[in-house]
Amino acid sequence: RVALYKKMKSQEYTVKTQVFEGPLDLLLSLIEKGKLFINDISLACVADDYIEYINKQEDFPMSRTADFILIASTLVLIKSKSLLPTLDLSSEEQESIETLEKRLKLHQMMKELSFHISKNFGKKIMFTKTPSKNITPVFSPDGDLSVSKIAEGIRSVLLNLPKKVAVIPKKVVEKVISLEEVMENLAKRITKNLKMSFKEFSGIGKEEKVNVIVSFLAMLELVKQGAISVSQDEHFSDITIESDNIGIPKYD
Amino acid sequence: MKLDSKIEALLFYKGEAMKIKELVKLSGVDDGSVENALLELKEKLSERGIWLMRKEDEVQLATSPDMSDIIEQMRKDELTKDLGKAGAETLAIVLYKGPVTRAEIDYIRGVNSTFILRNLLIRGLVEKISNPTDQRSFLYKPTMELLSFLGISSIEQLPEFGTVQDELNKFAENKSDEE
Amino acid sequence: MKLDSKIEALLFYKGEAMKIKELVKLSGVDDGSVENALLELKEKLSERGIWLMRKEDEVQLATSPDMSDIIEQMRKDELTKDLGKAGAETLAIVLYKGPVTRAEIDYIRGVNSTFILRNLLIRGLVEKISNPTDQRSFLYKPTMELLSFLGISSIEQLPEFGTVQDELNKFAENKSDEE
Repeated sequence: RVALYKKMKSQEYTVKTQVFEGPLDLLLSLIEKGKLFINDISLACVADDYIEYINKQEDFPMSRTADFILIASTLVLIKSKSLLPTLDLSSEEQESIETLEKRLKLHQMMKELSFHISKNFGKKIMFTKTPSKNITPVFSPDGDLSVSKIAEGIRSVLLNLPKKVAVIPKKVVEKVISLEEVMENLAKRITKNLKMSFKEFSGIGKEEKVNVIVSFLAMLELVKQGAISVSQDEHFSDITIESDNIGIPKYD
Repeated sequence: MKLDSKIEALLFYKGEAMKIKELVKLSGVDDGSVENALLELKEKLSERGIWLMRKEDEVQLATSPDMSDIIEQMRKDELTKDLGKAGAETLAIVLYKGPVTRAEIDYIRGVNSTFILRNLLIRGLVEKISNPTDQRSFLYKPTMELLSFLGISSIEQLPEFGTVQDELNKFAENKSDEE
Repeated sequence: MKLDSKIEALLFYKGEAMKIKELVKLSGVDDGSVENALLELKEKLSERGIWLMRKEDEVQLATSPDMSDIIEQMRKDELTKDLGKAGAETLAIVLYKGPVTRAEIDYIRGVNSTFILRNLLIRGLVEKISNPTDQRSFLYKPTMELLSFLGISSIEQLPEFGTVQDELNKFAENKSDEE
């Protein structure tokens, strides 16, 4: 898994310069670039790259950011669970992970099928008969055609015109708020689980919550890789991070 | 594909009489081969619902004469069926915004209007005229019969004519912004 | 005249898609006879220049896909053949999984599909029908026009159609995941 993770890191640059249509598109391309299958392990592998990508995007429209962040919260859950197998997930959290995997698989399937569509579309067209040019029209209104029927028709047309201004739906705003909660809650639980604080390292209180989580996951990853060692004197006190060659890792 | 099948497809697509020399040109073979293929096609169609008709140097596919009653019935159905919501909407756009292209109608309704316009044309409710600004497209406008049936002597008498015009024009302007 | 020939004539005259129940009504026989006649007609046309296309409860006659190039030469207008990535993806979902709601399309694509669906509706490649289980939403499904552009006479002819259906059914077993 560590090897995969490193491999993903090397793909980072190409991913960052690409434009993605949506979060699933981004996630799938990260997985496919690493030649991985869609499962919790590969999702954990690409979580950091995914989050880094959205952090780097400055001019996302609000509604799209929400879509990207929502998926990020699930990825963080997956990654936390993979690094900390003792972390308990609620049934709702478990379900959100399964749903993401399922959506991603469907997305991948439809994307592959869409290549057939692009390839065949307009290549061998089956044409219908050209409508006859010399049909003599016979004036035939239907029974209830009237000015009021026409007025009704035009009202229905006007009512169905697409609205030009894209207002951020309330649901999206709610989703972003709930993400905040997810992050906060998760931070508390991880801290408790390891019985330590990572205040200084992560800049808790100063940084965005999502960054705090990312920092924490990064630190755990480095511990796993044996690059650093950490120690903690008592519960909820700060952690000391030690390393011979890299010192304190700098994550944004 | 065999030549007689090729010719069948060409005649079907065209839906009206074609010169034999046009068939020769399109199929890229000589006159004799086309003549033979036409004989073969006539033979193959002899027991079917479609016939091959020939008049001098022109050929055409047509429904067989025994079918005239049932086709008359079908035509009657086309002329009398309920216009429905799609019909009322399309007719309303032609009335309020005509002369108007099919593309504009489609854009305003957000769906394709090809088939409903075809029906409105054969029912004499709308007519199409050539588009002075684009040779390839047509403009649709209400027929005189429709206006007199509705009892309006000028389009401006339609309910809320001014406001509807404004809204439709505003929408059409947004279109050019988007593109 | 035999029923399959009658139906052929009706479809030829109409020149566009017809509902099977319309054929039943016009020919004055029962559904089963029309279904059998359609099978017979399809069989008879199998080696011809004209094919029978079918989509759910609709049928139409169209030229064989092999005639595509030659007929395009006959046409004066240029056909729009560009779908774009979003268009192709949305069509794949509508074709392999349809009828689907916009919410389901968004769920699979991970982005809002309002604009692309509107575009496909205007082009006549998808159609929307009201959703029997939810009055406020619509179901999107492929049109006969879409099958024509893909050169297939029925949806089952799509590449990998059967296997994809099996896989989708497997997914649908935990349907409760979908919101």
